[in-house]
Amino acid sequence: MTDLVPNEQVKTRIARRIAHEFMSQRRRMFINLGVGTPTLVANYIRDEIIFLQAENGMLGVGSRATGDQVDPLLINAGREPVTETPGCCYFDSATSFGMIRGGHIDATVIGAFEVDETGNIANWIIPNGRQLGVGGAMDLVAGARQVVVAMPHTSSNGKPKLVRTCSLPVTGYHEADLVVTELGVFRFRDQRMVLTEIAPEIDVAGLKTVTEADFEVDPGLRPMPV
Amino acid sequence: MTDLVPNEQVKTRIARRIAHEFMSQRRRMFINLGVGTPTLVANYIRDEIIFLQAENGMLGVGSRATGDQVDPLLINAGREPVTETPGCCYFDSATSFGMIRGGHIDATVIGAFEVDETGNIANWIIPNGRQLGVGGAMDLVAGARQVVVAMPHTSSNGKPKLVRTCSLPVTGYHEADLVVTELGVFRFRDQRMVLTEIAPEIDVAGLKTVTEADFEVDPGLRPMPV
Amino acid sequence: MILDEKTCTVAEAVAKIRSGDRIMVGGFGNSGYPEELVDAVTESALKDLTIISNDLGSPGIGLGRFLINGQVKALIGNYYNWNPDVAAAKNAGAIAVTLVPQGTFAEGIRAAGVGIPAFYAAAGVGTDLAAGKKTAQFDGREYVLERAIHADVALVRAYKADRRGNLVYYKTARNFNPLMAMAARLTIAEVDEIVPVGELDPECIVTPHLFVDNVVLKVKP
Amino acid sequence: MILDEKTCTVAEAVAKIRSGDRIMVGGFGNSGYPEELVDAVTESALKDLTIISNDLGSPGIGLGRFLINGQVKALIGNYYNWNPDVAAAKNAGAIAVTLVPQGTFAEGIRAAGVGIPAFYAAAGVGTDLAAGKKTAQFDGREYVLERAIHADVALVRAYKADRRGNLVYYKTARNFNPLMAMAARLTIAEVDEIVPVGELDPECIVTPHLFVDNVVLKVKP
Repeated sequence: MTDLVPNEQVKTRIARRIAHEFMSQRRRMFINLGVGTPTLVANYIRDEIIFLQAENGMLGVGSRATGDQVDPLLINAGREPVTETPGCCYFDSATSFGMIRGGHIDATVIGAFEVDETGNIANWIIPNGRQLGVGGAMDLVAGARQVVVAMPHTSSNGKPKLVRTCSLPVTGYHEADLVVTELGVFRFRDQRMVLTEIAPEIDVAGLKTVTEADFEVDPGLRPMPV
Repeated sequence: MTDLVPNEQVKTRIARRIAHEFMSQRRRMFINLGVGTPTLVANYIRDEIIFLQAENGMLGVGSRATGDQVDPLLINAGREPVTETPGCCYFDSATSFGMIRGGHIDATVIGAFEVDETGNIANWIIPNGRQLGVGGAMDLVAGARQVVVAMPHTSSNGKPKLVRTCSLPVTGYHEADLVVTELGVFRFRDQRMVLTEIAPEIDVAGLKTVTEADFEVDPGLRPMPV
Repeated sequence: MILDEKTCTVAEAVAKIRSGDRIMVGGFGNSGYPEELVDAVTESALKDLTIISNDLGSPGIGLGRFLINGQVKALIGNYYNWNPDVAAAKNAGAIAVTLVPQGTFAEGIRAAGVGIPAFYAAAGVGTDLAAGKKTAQFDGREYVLERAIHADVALVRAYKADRRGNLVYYKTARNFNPLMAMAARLTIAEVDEIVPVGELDPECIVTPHLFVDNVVLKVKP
Repeated sequence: MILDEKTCTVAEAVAKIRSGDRIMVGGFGNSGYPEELVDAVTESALKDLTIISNDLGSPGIGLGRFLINGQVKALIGNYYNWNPDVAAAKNAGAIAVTLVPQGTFAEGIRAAGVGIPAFYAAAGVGTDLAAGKKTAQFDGREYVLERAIHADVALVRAYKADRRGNLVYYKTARNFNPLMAMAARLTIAEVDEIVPVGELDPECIVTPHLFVDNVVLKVKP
């Protein structure tokens, strides 16, 4: 990661910005949150018409369970214990992915290893690594109406994660709609990446030095709320 | 129909024989009964491990409802009011046909216009008639493990219903396993029709005069219980 | 906080339907269909409708009124023997009728709801109803390629809804209703009772609220 | 009258499994899987198993024990990141692993249960996981042809069963269990409680008894 934003602020800034994205739409939304930073988005949603779906079979996922609330048979897709909300319901995994595949989920928030300038996403595998799993990533990027990528702007060793062309195996082609990093907000329009908000710690020229992907700058470029 | 068996006995004889067929297997069975004579089979089943499925979404269909029992929202696939049995359950039509298509229904009992000597069944349409419907017939003959045809031996104007080749549009090819008429019981073995039981009112030569289909006679031919 | 209100009147709900729409209607025979929504459509000026339903009720009864009113352009379903008006209208060239085996019909509606564009089924292989459809062999058996059945509007009948739109059904009035609720752009549920959020058992909700756009309360007996 | 008895001991149930079988196991992570049935399999001499499950628990925990015991020939599932033993065993050539996107995995299991041999889905189009699979266009979008996922045995975890085998589940321990119950030749359900027939609400039964062959009562805490 870059040194511009303190480590402990990167995730919360990204999560807060994404929560704002949803709340500002002022409409009923059904959202699936991936493991990691995406899960943090739930902490910043203050809206009773935004409903969280967990692909392991629950609509109306509440906050993370703690202490006496913990029920080992009530978990989210990241295996974390969660709570119920009023009006929640349970269903099997085929119905759950039916919601996703059938276009009933308004947005998914996912992490990524790489996003390239045409909106391709690589987030499921690093070949020959110790990990071997796709989970619901391919179903989610193909099925959710809006695909939001939450990721630090650069990898832990400083390499850009917004790249020209994904070098890792792709999860879905041209599926990214919005990428939020600690340094900016990028929207995909007709498979072109457009910077619409920029963090106070950096300017466009500086952002280009930590971004491999070519991106356009929106004429209405605004400061990113931090 | 032939004059050999009194009209009012034809249906009950067929239904009773089919009920016996199931009960004699002495095992748990799940059975779907079509409209008309097939429905009567239920009246003769005395076995607590034979369960009736209605394709409109019920397992454990009870007897026909009468008087105060009638609930217009509790019907079988023939639109008749029915009752519940203990342990019954409800489900949607996709799950219901999932049971049928997935091979979980042991037998279906259906009526037919024609069955031919290779086991083809025609029971869904008489072209250019006043009727236009297939219902679950094609799903049932393709999906049920055993397809039992319950029909009078000849049509109301005396024409054989067991024919060389179906003249009407076919519901399913080589799907008939058992045909029970008031005059006999026929089983299909390797797409050949074999008479295994014969009614007391007739002999094999007589039966051939009212049967267009070629059939073999089982060496162990037995009298049909009436 | 924005209020979430899905309940509306029958008139408000039906006002969202357009002439020419593909409308799914739940029910089996004259049982388990959304009676007041159907009443309202039959009393409206809507026309050129494609009605997607198991059957079309009886002559002049239930869904049969759509046909008598001349509101039907096409039917997609599986069993019209209970309403001979359908064969008559088709034979006269007044309407188009597409018959689909009942199980394939149910699965096709579910497929639309869950984003499956097409699937293979054994029902009808080699018959008139498979004419023109692609086939393929799997494990030595032949199957027909069947398409998802989508709609603009689904009119469904449920038993209870909570104010958010979660639905439960009643006995065999469940039938196609939960499937159709998933398969249309706009889903309107007619219910016998509306209860507060949280009152329905989360384990027993059949249609989660994300599939439901509007809920109307049945008021006629 | 013939008595209908589906309840049996864990040992009796597991005795029906053969080495070389394809076994589906419900659950998600280390939650909602049939613990005592899995324990019994890990304590058995069964080997060359193909395990069909969402994941494989954690190293040496839950389903992870199958692998440590050397009972696994192949895995079909979607997420093994929680158990790095899987990647290690695969990279060493000790086991075969087939990854399927989770939604396609769930739908493929359901498809097996409902007699659909194959269906089209958009997940994974153009990716490594679609390599070698047929594709087709529907309404201008490309889809992958996916096959049903069958098994010899399904080991499922439910909350309550009635003596006939109707099942209900508990919260997110439902997951793949109801799907797997439909998809195997032999379905064995492990439950927390067995109740008399008629005690479960007919509207709330998730798995009808015709899908269930045996029921075992979970006795360990």
